[in-house]
Amino acid sequence: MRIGIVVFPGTNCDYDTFWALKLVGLDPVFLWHKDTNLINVSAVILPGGFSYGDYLRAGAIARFSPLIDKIFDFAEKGGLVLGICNGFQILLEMGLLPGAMLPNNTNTFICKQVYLKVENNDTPFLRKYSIGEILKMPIAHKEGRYYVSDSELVKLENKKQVVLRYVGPNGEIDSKFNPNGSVNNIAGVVNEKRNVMGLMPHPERAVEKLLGSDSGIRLFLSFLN
Amino acid sequence: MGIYGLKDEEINHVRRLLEREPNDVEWSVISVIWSEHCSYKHSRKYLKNFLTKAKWVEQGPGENAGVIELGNGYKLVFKVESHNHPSAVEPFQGSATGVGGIVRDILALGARPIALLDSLRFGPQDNLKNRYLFNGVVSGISFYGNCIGVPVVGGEIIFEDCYSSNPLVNVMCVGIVPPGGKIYKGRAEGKGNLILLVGARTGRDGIHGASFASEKLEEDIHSQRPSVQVGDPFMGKLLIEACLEAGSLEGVIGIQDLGAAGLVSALSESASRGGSGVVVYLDKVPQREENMTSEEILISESQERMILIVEPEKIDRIKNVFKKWDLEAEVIGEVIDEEKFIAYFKGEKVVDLPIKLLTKDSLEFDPPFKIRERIPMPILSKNEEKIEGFIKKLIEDIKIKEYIYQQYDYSVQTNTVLPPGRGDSAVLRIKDTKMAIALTIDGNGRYCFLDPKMGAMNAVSEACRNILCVGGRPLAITDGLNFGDPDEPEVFYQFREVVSGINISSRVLEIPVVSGNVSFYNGQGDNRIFPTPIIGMVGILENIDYLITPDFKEEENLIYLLGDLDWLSIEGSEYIKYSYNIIAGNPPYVNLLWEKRLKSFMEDIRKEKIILSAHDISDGGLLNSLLEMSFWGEKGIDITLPEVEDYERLLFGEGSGLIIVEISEKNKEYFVKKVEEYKLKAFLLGKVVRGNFKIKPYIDYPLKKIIERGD
Amino acid sequence: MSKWWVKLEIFLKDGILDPQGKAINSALHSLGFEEVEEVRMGKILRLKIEGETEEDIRDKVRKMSEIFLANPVTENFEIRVEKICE
Amino acid sequence: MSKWWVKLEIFLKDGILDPQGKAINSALHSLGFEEVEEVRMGKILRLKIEGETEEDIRDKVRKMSEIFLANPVTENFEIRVEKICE
Ligand SMILES: Nc1ncnc2c1ncn2[C@@H]1O[C@H](COP(=O)(O)OP(=O)(O)O)[C@@H](O)[C@H]1O
Ligand SMILES: [Mg+2]
Repeated sequence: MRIGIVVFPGTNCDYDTFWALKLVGLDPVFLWHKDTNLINVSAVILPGGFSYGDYLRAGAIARFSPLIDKIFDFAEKGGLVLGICNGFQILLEMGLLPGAMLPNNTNTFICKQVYLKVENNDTPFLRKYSIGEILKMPIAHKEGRYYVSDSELVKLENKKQVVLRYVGPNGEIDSKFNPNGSVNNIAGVVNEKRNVMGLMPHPERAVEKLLGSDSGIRLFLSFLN
Repeated sequence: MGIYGLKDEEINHVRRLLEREPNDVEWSVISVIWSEHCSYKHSRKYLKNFLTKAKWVEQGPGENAGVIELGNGYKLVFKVESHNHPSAVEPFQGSATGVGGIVRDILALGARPIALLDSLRFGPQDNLKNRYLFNGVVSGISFYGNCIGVPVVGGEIIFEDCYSSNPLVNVMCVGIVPPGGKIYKGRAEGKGNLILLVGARTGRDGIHGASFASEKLEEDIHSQRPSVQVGDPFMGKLLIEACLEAGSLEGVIGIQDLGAAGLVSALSESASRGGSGVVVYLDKVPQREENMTSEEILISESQERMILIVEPEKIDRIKNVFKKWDLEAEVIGEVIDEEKFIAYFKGEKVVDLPIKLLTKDSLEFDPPFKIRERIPMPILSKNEEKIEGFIKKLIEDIKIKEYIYQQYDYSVQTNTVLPPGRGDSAVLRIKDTKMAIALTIDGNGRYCFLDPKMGAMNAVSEACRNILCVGGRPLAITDGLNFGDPDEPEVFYQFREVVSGINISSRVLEIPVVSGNVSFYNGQGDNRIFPTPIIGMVGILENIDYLITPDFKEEENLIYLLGDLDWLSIEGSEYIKYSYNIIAGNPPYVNLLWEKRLKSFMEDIRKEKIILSAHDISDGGLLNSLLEMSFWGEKGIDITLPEVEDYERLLFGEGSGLIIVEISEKNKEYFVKKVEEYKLKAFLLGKVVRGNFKIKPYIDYPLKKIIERGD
Repeated sequence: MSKWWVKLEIFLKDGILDPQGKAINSALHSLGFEEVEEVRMGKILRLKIEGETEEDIRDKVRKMSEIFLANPVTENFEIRVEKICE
Repeated sequence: MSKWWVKLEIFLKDGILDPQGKAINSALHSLGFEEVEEVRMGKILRLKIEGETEEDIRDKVRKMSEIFLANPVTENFEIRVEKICE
């Protein structure tokens, strides 16, 4: 299973993602944003970081990179595309996922461990988790306040596209466990076809107990058929 | 003050050396490079005394950063740098460019930056200006560090009146070179090798920034606008990747960052190190603004620029790397044999100066000093009410630190085993090995104000204990020395004493100083800052299994104090400052021989893994350390202290050489034997328990209130 | 061809929480500027741009904004063509 | 007392590097908007504020800007009093 990790200027979680994929036994390769083909990878990951410095808006400039068109086609054909943090922001800017990101309602960058609840596992990325499971992963972002309009939100929830929500240690859904003001505590969503997923927390930073959590391992293992 | 801030004797010295009158551009060049900031003219003589060598030191002071060997072929590169003056004028950009600057020092050695630590000092936060400075600085560090993907893993924060107009922002960066990786020096050598300037375009940023850092801050800061530089972390990140990639190829001879005094300093220093000269064509320097003069191009401090010395045959390949990363790279000149700095502009030779004049020939100053009177400790009136208030303050402090480090991405690069706020030092594992490193940064201006030498000894020994407490073996120091105006005799006394305190501690403990920074002119007269040496220290855990964390682990385990309760003293403590508003007396006495034995003991016993948790005693005393261990472990304690009159001393007094450790009952005998073997002493304080936080007969505090941080 | 200065104001849509504006508002109050009732914070771009007519410029900047400079999900924008030079 | 809308534009002073503006400029170029020559990015605040006269409002906002909203060392600001309501 060869997994492509896309590197934009300013990406800074590329090596971390590479390391995590290796650790769980996958075969990662880097894809350069100026490349024009996906060299037959089976899945694409847009990793975290600050592509183009997050200048103007997170993900706004990266979206125009040459490789993005290929990723768009790849996703349209059902290919698996995962966006983590900045990658999620790019997927939103690309329109592969609904909604937009706003600056955290704390007005600050936030780095800390959070708890997540698996709301739906009906997507290849989460099939190794059960619904209701509580995961622990770090977040590290300044623009992570997920936003969709009220009417979109209803649709999103009805179609069960909300897959991860910020919760308390025991699964409590409460605004006090919402680190950034995301609507409905949303931490991760999928597209209607469920082959594209974006999440703000960093699963690649949660694959070793030594670093605080290994909740993220199964997300990457889901790439294995 | 004469030409651009040079003293008359310096001006005459230049004329004598050169045997002619320098032209205007040359004067300008000389004055920036002879500024305190670049030439260390008040400090050089004293810094020479430091212990800078050890078996594991590959590069001591003199390069852009120090280098030590970690074992298994890995090398660690690190340095601390201050950005006090820029941060006072524009806190956000000042601190952001401070981060960028120190990161490029590490990068210049060919190392990948893997960690940052920030040591911060501000005035009290009940004042709007001080809050503005504090928030600006923290968000500037967050802005730059997060964007370049280098985790901020530790630091310290202290609020004190003396820093109101002069905040201190010292940032330490640590980089790593893996086995087989090349260490670069900032060297221009080999006639005909090309000087490649890469990164941002040159603008009028920070003209005379180096001189600015070497002056007192004027009242009217608006006039100092040209000294403000803006950081571009995105370009900073590209520079990191491109320089590392270029450095992995053949053909790069030397790498040098552009910092204070821009091209002048970068070029003359690398020529000096390489025993060569340079000729540069200033028209080739990519410029951001129109009509820049030769002087401006030479001394501009535009950020995000580096210089590579490259063999001519390899130049295209190296340039292509920068092109790949969308960075400009221009050959601006070449290395020559004659040890001169020559610059051409519009076909005219504008600078022709000996390298030696620019680098080694600046005058040294050894101004007079005057011993400062000690401040005797007054007699305190007992006040029961103060205790509860102080505990609340200690809990509040935990929250302030959290407010800071949560704004820093401390987990990127996935190595952070012990994150900020979780221990005496940060611990980072090294991928593909069993090893980990411990990093800490510490200073105590209050102690140094009371007794500069003893204060500095406290800073070094505390940093050492911080490394020991997480299971590390201390290896080396980088020091950031922050002082007032060196021409004030009392300040120069403080400086000499502090250097001597660092020196003696570092020698006795055998922890060499491999890099550092000096910042003078932080306030003057009554407004001057406390002498504030900051000690950055790195240590190694040869095996990550040696890791010790400070959270209490299990009920019924025993809590020992390594050291003696008698050493606790309330003089100079955080407690009397907070509760009585008094800064007086002597700082804790540092017994270096004890510290040395303690170091050997901890270095030995960590391998047996019987120390289950450890934390040293520093600000806030025994009570604070216990409180933190309870907070982190979510466990109560049952401790009994002697019943004495001066119990405030026991609870809140501070002392050096003291470490609290947790061991299990079954290892008790062994532990005690080992303690005796090392000629140390330990005092059994009590036990870890499920219930309250109890220090009999003085305190019985609900654990819940601690865990919930008084919310 | 002439040159134009364009200012592009980008604000969050009304109804979307603007925590920065709120924070500034309360800071102003604590500084004693009680008369401030509401603050919204936005981005502004100043572009120097070449083009024939004002309409032409407006169209171009509108296009840039729609596809790139503003996010249609969360932001509204307003274009002001400020002055001509040359 | 009447109510006013005030817009406060804050830009980095000319000559001070504006990395965001630069990045946006080159993104616009790669999108084909070659006619853009320069981009500077700033902040804009929209304040709803109570006061007697336009002069009064201007003075107040100028004061806020000087002591808090803008950094006089690096930034210039411009005040526009947009309209009166009520
Ligand atoms: N400015 C800061 N930036 C990052 N981490 C900080 C900062 N201030 C404090 N910390 C972290 O909080 C913890 C406790 O800090 P401190 O009280 O200064 O430690 P110590 O008492 O051991 O010197 C450490 O892990 C430290 O790294
Ligand atoms: Mg400590």
